[in-house]
Amino acid sequence: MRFGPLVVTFLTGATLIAIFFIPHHRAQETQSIILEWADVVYAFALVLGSLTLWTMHQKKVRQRGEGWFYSAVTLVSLAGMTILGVVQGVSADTVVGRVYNMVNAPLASTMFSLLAFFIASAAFRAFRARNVEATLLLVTAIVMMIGRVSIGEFIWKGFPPLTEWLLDVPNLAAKRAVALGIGLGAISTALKIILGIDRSYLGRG
Amino acid sequence: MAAATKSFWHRILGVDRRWIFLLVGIGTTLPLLFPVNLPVAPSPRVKAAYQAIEDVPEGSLVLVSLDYEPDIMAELQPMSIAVLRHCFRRHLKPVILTLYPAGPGLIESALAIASAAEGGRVRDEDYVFLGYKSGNQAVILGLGENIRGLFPRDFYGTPTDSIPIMKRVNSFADFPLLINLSGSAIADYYIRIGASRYHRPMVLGSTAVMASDYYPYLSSGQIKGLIGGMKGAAEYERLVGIVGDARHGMDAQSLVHVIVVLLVLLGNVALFATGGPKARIGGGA
Amino acid sequence: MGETLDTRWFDPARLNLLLGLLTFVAFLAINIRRAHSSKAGLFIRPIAGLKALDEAIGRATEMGRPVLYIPGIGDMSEVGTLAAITISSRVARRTADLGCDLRIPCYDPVVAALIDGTTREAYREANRADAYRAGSVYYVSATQFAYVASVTGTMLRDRPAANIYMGSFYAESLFMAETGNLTGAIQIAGCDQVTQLPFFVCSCDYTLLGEELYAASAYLGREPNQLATIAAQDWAKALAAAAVVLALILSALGHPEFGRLLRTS
Amino acid sequence: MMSGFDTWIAALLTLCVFSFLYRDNPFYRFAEHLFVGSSAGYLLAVSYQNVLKPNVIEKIGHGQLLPFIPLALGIMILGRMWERTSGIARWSLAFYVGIYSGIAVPSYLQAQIFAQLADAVKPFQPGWGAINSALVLLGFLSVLAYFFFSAPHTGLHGVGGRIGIWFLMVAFGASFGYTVMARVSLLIARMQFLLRDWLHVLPGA
Repeated sequence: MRFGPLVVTFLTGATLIAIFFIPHHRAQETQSIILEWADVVYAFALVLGSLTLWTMHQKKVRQRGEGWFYSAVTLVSLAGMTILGVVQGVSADTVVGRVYNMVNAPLASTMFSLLAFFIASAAFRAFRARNVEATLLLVTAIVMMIGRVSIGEFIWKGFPPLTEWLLDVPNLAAKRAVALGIGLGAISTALKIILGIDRSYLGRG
Repeated sequence: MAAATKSFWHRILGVDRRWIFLLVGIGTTLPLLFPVNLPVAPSPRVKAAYQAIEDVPEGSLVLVSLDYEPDIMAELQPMSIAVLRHCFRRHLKPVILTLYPAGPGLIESALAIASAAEGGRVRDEDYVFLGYKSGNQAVILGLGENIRGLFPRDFYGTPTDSIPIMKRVNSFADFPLLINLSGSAIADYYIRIGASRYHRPMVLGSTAVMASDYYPYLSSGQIKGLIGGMKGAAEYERLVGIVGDARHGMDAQSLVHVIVVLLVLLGNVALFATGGPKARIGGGA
Repeated sequence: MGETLDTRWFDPARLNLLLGLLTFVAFLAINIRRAHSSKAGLFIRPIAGLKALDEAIGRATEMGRPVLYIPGIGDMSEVGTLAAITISSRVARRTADLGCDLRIPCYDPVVAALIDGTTREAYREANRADAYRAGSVYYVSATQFAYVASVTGTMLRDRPAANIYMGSFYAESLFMAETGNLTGAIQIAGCDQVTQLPFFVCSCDYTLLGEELYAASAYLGREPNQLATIAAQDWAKALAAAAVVLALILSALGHPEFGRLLRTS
Repeated sequence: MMSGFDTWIAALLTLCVFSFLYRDNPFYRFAEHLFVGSSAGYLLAVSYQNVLKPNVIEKIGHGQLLPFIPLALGIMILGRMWERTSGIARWSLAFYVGIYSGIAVPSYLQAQIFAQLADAVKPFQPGWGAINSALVLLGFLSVLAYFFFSAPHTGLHGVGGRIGIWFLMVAFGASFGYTVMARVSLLIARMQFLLRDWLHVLPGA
C-alpha cells in the first residue's frame, strides 16, 4: 500500500538532485514548475491545518469547556482575517493589513522582546562555575556581553578585539565542525528518505 | 559563618526570577528617558560591508532583498534605512524586493525615510521596489533565471518591462552587488544560491544572533561584509554619518549588559558562599 | 546567463560535488553491507539524551501528566524537521506502549499532517489505536511567536511532565525552554541550529547537539540500515578531516592545488 | 504610521504580553488566543492571494491544464480531515517530502560541506596568524572527534573529544553573550514604542 508513495518520493527526490547537476534551461524550468506545485500543496496544507484548528476550538466553544471564551476569540479572529483577506486582499491599505499592523505585529515583537528578560534569568541560573565546561561557557559569555557594547571599550580597550578573536578563532573552529557534521547528517537523513531506508514519515515507526 | 549570612546567599541563589525581570525592565527604560550617548566604534566586518557598497561604481543597480517582518524590525529596520541612505548617497540604484508578506509596509516606510533624508529620490529612476513574492528558495532560484518574468509588475503595478533601468538587469549575474538583510534561513538561501552558485559579491545584514553563524562565510569570502543587529546598525549609521534609532538605543544596551554580568557574578559568589561548585552543568534551579 | 539559454546537460564545475555525493552513497552502501554481515552489528556510542527520553516519558506516565513534543519551527526544506518527524514516531510509540498522554503542537501545516499520520500509525502498531486522541497532533500557526504563545500557554495550563524539543529552532528556543523550566518539567532538546544550542544547554536537562539530532533519528530505530548511515557519516567525517590535514601539508610544501578541488560553483 | 486608535490597541496588547512576566493571567491568555487566530487567518489569506489565486485559479481560468496537477495534489492532502480518506494524503505528502529531500542533498553538500572544507584548507597565515590558524584547525578536528559516533570516547579519541567539548562551550558562550545584545535591542525598540509613540514622553517621530 505504501509502495506507491515511496516511489513518488524517490522519483521527485532523485529528479531534484539530478537537476542540480544539469544546467540545461529545460531542467531549470522544470524545477521552477515543481517548486510552484509544492507551494500549492503547502497552501492546501494550510487550509487543512486551519480547519483542524477551527474544529478544535469550535468543540471547546460548543461544549462550553474550561476557557471556551478564549477559543471563541481564536475562532472570530481566524474567520475574520481569512474572509476579509480572501475578499479584500492583504496589502497594507486593507482592513487585514491594518489589523496586522495593529495586532499581529506588536504581539510578535513584544513576545520577541520578552527574551531580554528570559536571557537574563537563564544566565543568572545556569552560568555557575561548577566545572571546567561551565566555567568556559560563563567566562566567554561575560567577555562577550561586556565587549560588544560601548561601555566595554571604556573599561578596557582590549575587549572588542578579544570578542572578535573569540568569534573568529574558537567559535569559528567549533561552528565549522558542527556545520560539517550537520551537513553530513542532513544529507544522510535526506538520502535515507529518498532511498526508502527511513519510511517513518509515511507512518511506519 | 553566621546562619543569617548563609541564608542570605541561599536566598540569592533561589531568588524569584521576577526580581531579575524588574531589574532588566528598569535598566532598559531609564537610559531611554535620560540618555548619556556613549560613543560607538565600527567593527571590521561592518567596515567591510560599508566598503563593499563604496566599491560599486556610481550609477550601478544593486539587488536589495529586505526579508523581515515587524517582529525583528527593531534590529533590521534601522539597518535598512542606513544602507538605503548610503546607496542613495552614492547614486546607486537599489532594486528592492522582500520574501515576507508583511515586508512591503516596512520597506515603504524605510524608503520614505531614506529618500527624504537624502534629498528625495524618484521611484523607477533612482530605485525600483518589486514588492513581495512568496516561495522563499524558489524565488531566489528564479532570481538567477528571469527577474522580470518572476516580477512582471513592480509593487505599484508598473510592468517591470516598461521601467527603463530594469532593462539592464534580469538575473543575479547582472548585479555588481547583492545586499540581503534578513533574520532567517533566507540568508542561507541567498548565500547558497546567489553568492555561491552565481558568484555574486554579497553583503549580509542579520540579526545579532544569526550574525556569528555567518562568520565562516565571511572568512571563506562567500559574503563580503556583515552587519549584525542594532549594534551593527549603529556602527553603520556612524560610518555613513547619521544618527538613527540604532544609535539612540545604545545606552540602554550597555546598562542591561552590565546588569546581566553583575547578576551572573552575584550568582557565582552566592554559589561559593553556600558550599562551592558541585553538580552538573545545565538543568538548574 | 541572461538572454542566452543554457543547453549543457552537465555542469563540469560541479563534478567535485557529484564525486562527493557518489563517495557518500558508496560509504552508505558499504556500511549497510557491514551492518548486515557482522553479527554484533555496528558499534555506535550511546547518546546520553536518548536514554533520558525514555525516562522522561516513564516519569510522565507515573505522574499521570502529558508529554509535550515540539517539532521545531522549521519547514520541510530544513532537514532537522525530517529528523523531528522520525523521532516523533518513536516517541509516539513509547507513549502508546505506556498509555501516556501525548501532545504535539505543530508550526508547519505539512509537518502537522505528516506527524498526525506517523502518530496514528505508532498507536496502531502498539495495538492502542483506541488510545489515540484526535487533536493530539495539531497545527497552531506558522507564525513564530503565535506558535510560541500557544505552546507556552499549554505548558503553563496543562503542566506536561516532559517537554521534548526536536528539530530546527530559532529565537523561540529560550522562550519555550525557560517557561518549561519554570513549570519544573523534564526537558530534552535536540536542535541543528548552532546559535540556539546554548539556550537549550542552559535550560534543559539534556541536549542533543547539532548532528546528534540526526543520529538520534537513526539510532532510535536500531535497524541495521539506519545505524549504517551513522557509520557512513563517520567515514565521511574522517575523510574530510584527512583531506583537510593533507591539503594543509601539501600547501605548506608549496602545492595548494589540492585544496582548490574543493571549490564549487 | 499608525493612527491614535491603532497605537492604543497595539500598546494595550503590548502590555497584555508583558503581563506574562508576572504570571499567566487572563490578559495574556486573551492575547495568545487572539494572536493564534489572527495569524493563522492572515497566513491563509496571504497564501490564497499569493499562491492559489495566481498559480491555480487564474491559470486554470486562462485555460491552462497543468495547474490541475498541483490542485489535485492539494485536494488529496485534505483527505487527512477524515480517518477513512487519510491514506490518500500520503501521495501528496510523499511528493512534498521528495522535493525538499532532493533539494537538501546538493544544497547542504555545497554550502555546509564543500564550502566549509574549501575554507578549512586555506593555507596558514604568516606570523602570529599561524597560531590562530593552528587553533582553528585543532578546534575543528577535536569537535569532529567529539561527534564521531563509531568509536567510544577513550584514548586519543577521548582526549580529542574532551578538547572538542571545550571548544564547543566557548562557542556556546560566545553565541549566548552575543545574543543578549539582540534581545535587549528588541526590548529597547518596544520601550521606544511605548514611551514615544504611545505615551509621548520621548522626543522624536
